[in-house]
Amino acid sequence: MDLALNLLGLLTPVLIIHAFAIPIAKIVGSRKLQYALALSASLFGVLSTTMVLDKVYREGPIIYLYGGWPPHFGIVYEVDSLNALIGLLTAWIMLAIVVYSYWYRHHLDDPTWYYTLLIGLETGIIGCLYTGDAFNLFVMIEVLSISAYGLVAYHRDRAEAIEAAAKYALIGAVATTFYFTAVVLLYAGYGSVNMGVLAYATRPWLLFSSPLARVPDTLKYLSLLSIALSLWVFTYKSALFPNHFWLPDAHPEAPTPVSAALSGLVVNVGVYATARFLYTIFGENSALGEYRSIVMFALFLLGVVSGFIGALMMMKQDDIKRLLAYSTISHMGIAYMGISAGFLTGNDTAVKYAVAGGVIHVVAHSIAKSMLFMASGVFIDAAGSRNLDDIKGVGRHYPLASASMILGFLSLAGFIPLIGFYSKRYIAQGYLNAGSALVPVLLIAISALSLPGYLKVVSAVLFSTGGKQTGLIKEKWIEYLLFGMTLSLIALGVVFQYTWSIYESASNALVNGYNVYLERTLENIPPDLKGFIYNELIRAYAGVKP
Amino acid sequence: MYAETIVYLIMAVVSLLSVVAVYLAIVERDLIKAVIYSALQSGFYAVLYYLLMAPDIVLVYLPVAVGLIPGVLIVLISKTERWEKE
Amino acid sequence: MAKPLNSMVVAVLAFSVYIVFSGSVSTYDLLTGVIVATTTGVLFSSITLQNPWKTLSPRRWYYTLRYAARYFTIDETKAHLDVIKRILHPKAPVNPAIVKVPFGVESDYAKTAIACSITNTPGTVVVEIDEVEKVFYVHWIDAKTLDPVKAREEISLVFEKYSKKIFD
Amino acid sequence: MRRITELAVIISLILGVSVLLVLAASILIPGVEVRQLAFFYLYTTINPWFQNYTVNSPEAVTAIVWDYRGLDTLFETSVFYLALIAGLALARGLFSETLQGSFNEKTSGLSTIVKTVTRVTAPMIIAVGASIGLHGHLTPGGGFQGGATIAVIPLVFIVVYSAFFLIARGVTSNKMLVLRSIGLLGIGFISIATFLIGLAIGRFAYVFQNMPKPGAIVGLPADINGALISGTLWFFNLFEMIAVAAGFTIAFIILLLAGRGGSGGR
Amino acid sequence: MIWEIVLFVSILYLINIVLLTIIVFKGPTIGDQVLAIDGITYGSIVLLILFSVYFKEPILTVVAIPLALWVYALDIYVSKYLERGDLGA
Amino acid sequence: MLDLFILIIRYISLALITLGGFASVVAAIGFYRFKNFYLRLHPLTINTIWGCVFPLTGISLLTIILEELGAYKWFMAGASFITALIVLMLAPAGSHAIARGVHKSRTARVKPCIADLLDKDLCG
Amino acid sequence: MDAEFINTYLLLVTLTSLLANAIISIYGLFFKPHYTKKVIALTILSDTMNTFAIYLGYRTWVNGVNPRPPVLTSTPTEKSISEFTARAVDPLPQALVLTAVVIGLAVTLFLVFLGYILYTHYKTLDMREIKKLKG
Repeated sequence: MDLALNLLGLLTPVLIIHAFAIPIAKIVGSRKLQYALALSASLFGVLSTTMVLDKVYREGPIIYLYGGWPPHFGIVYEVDSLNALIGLLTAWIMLAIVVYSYWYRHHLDDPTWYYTLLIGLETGIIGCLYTGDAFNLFVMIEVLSISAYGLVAYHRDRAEAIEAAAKYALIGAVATTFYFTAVVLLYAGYGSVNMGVLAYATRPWLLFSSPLARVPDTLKYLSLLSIALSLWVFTYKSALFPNHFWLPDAHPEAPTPVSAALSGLVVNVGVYATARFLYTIFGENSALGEYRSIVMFALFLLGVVSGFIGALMMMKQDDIKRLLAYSTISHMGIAYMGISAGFLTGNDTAVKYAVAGGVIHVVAHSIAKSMLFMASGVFIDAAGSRNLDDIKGVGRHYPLASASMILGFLSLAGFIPLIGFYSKRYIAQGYLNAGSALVPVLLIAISALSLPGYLKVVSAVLFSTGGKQTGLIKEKWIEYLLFGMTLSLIALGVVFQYTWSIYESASNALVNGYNVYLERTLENIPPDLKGFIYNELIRAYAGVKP
Repeated sequence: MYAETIVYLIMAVVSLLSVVAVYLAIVERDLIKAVIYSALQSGFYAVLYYLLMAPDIVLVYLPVAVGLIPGVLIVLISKTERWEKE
Repeated sequence: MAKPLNSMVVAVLAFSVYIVFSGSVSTYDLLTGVIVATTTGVLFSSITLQNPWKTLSPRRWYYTLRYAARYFTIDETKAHLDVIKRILHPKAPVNPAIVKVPFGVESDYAKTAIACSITNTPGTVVVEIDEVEKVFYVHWIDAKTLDPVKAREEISLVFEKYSKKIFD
Repeated sequence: MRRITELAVIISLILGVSVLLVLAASILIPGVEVRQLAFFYLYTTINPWFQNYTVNSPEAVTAIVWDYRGLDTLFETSVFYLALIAGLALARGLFSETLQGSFNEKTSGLSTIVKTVTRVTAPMIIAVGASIGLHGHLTPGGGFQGGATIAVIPLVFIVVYSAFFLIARGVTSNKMLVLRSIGLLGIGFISIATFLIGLAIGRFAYVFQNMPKPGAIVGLPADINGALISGTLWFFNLFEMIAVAAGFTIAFIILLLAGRGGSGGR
Repeated sequence: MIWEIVLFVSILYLINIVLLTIIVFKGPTIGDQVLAIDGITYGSIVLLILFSVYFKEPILTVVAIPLALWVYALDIYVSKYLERGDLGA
Repeated sequence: MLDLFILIIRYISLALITLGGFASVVAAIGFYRFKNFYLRLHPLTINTIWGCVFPLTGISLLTIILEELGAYKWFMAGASFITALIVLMLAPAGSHAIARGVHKSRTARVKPCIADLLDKDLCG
Repeated sequence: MDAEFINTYLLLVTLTSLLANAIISIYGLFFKPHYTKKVIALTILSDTMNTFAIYLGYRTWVNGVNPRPPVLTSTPTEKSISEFTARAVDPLPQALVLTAVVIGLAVTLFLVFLGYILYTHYKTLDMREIKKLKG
């Protein structure tokens, strides 16, 4: 019996069973029980993801067959070092958010629904990350989305919250519908919805052992159509320009812990899924052909644009949460700049460094941004308002929270020795390696442009007076949580040289890892069932109508 | 041979009729009527699913698209407003 | 006593529908059918029926069958042919009015049976029922008369006779 | 008139475009054969000569929904559940299920005729729905379909009588929520049941496992005394039926009672 | 002979459906539209069952009952909306 | 004897089905001949009884004698019969409900009209 | 005009109608101002996509024999199974669509709740008038 493997399989079902049980706890009438259920769910998540990460580093990608069905015939969870890393990050931050939600309980009039949706959100994120099945990804995106919509609209008395949720939900539902179409098109073209088998199917030269195996035109356009449709929902979820319009409305209007989860974790799903689709499934020399570089380059440009837009819009915000939300847009742009380096074909080192930078940026941004939202929640509570003018000087009563906030901003801006520095450094290094000096300049420009925004917050919170300062909340223990997260930022930066291998292997899993991924998939298919796959692919590439 | 042509013909006719229903549902400004048109479209899709040999989907789709969604939409309209402004 | 009997009657109804719908009498069907029927019977004992004793009378069942035989052959055919004639007639002659049709039955079931019989014959549709005055308002495609008593003779006397015997 | 012209343009466009497309019939036109994956599902859904990989259910769609791709369906159900929870969260404090003023069964709702017809047909419809649900592993249908057919009864009762008619008979949103949670917990535990059995007897078993597989020999029986139940499929269908029927009822009760009393928020 | 009659009658039902759809399109009131939708549904119930006879697939018959049920529900929704403007009362 | 019985059932059921087909077309024509909501209720009844209930009963009879359908033919007969029964009960309730709703909300006028004893204003 | 051509043509009419439905509903989603209308358009769009998926799983008739639903109605023998696999349509899109229909229902249900709350705040559901947020 392999504990980590079983935990991987049990993870999402057990989480959702917790979510099912929470309303029963309401009817039994115990608030403590609800909280205990939420906490136990998130602790289970932490335990499982940690064990899974450990196993992945020792043994390479692991695969869990739901129901014992081999990949392609059933649903599998396939975890390599990339999604293990982001999954671990998600579980830990979610634990912090659940703890923080306990502190936030004065604002939650009926916590049953809140905790149910929060656990649903965690299930959705982890499911999106771990799944090895394109259609299961659709289902998990919907689990994530519906929880997110519900949580954004949670403060029902605020008209803005409802409006933001309505806009978010309407367009989000359209986007996921298109993703469904994309999966159906993939199935029509390749006869499979399993990511590993798709990764195999889109590379005809693996199958026919000839690099020049011709891809039928219909299949190529079909792949392009399906990647275009699916990228819409991924960029929508991670708020890449021009799909960013909902984020500055939705994230600030959510309850603060949820803002932290949305800004810190949900956006990662889009980045991860984009990477999975553009590297593992449609990698270099795949059926997407020359269009892959074009798509990647377009993503790069959009990343640059949203980096600038976020940074610029940040400067003129008065609302602290809104400012942080724009910062999220900017940083997602940077992450996309790293991830989309795949258009530098033929220069693997450059791509590897840039993608590693993107991955590190996801990690750094998640921790820092969720911590910043939580800290802003502390200040907002003390001042009773989200406006920066009202928050003036509040930070002096919360030294640890203020220190955390400053360090978080420094990490976001990319100061050494915090982890945020290394992410930008590796993105820059990757592009420098490919001979492009422009990208480092752009990165520095984005960071520089975002500095005024950060300074605005820091000066308002710490270095000015005259805020409202109404109800100072006595429960200061929450500051330790914030400071703990900050320490992790510092620690990750300080020990960076020793942890580089983690990020490197995550980056490798994307750039060169498709063969490991699909080999692990194929070796789990019993020999007597392999014929089903080969026959299908031979037919697909012969252009014969099934 | 002619039997399959008749079946395909019914499929084609039903889907063309669904285009009419969809068009009317979108342009109609009386929202109650729009809901009724969308229910009609759902009925046509159900027939289409049936002819495409998907009885399971018909059984799922009919309650959802003819029963529940028009119901909740009519509740929504009765609680909000009936006319879409120009 | 009434309530368990109610449940029994409803359960028998549900069970027979279940078996007929499943179209087989295997052990599995019988077993699940009994469970479903029992649950349904308990749930609907006080909703579906008020007086279960009526269902046990063979006389009522005999009249039901006789009524059904008559209704589907004679009444329906007459009414259908009449309306079809009007539809296919070049001028489409109609003479419509909403007339009052009084009725003399008491129970809900009897009223409903009459109303459904009226509605199910083309040419007459019950638009409204006034339970205080005991009148149906019927939209009649060929209003031969506006007088309630005569209208009753024309439209519903047969139905009323039978439904009184069956349900009252 | 404008509408008619627009419609005519659209329909003629479709007819014309189809003529063009017929010359370039591509991947998107159904062919004579199915894909290999579909062939696998059809071949193994019930196959006594392929015991390593079979579901023992003649209904391929239900087999895919609850066994081959059971995880999808668990989370699909959770999406529905979470949407209801989000709806309850939005409507919290906005609705109350206590009667305000007098509620008269005679004057509320539609006419007696409709009421009586609904009363009579209700048990029949429930029997039909239960038959659809409980034969889900044999004939088209299944938990969701059966539950949705059963759910028409509370919905029609709400509309024909009144929402308070149900509440007066004890069908409140809280009770339905409990029922729904019970159904969902049933689904959740059935999904890990084989795993737990394996844990108890010290054998490896997968989550969502139904029939024994090579390397994981734990499984539920395919039939009891000759009556095919297809292992977990029957239980999934049963619990899903309960959960869906309760879920639809909750949705309608909250939506109809929203804005009708309650503390008004916060 | 049975199969020819079944196919021929199904064409008649298709004509019924097409004609009634045009009635739904023409209206003019909601009532007319709902009536026509009722007619379409009853027509398609028979059409579907006829086809399940023609295809020799008895299990396809099961779809007819939900069709009848839910169109009744639609009738009731609309009539209650017209009568009271509020479905819950 | 049995053969004769089967033959009779066969012709009865086919007659019912054919009757249904023609009745449904006539009903659809009726919708065109009658322009008023209340008049249209009557073709709908034709569509329901002769156009739906009768052919369903016919199909139910037909499937009993049809050996090609295999083991599930009883299922089909039962399902069609139950469908006919449910349509027979629900359809009049539905058309009554919609007629009453339209009349109460005064959406449509009774036209042509000799008299409207329920609401004089709606006449004509 | 041979029968093959007519059959393909009729199948393509179906496909193109679905395409048209998708286009019309996307138009309604983005250009119609009313919230309820947007929700209606969304349901139509997702239904259309579902139908498209089912359509892809269909298989055409062979020698005048119709395809059958993916449900085995006879006792499983080797002969009946091979006949079944030769005639039954693709069950996978149906299973996927079953999932997608329920998900679409869930989203619509939530959107309706949201619309009601939105109306209590703004007293209108015209999205042109609902713009407190800058976006």
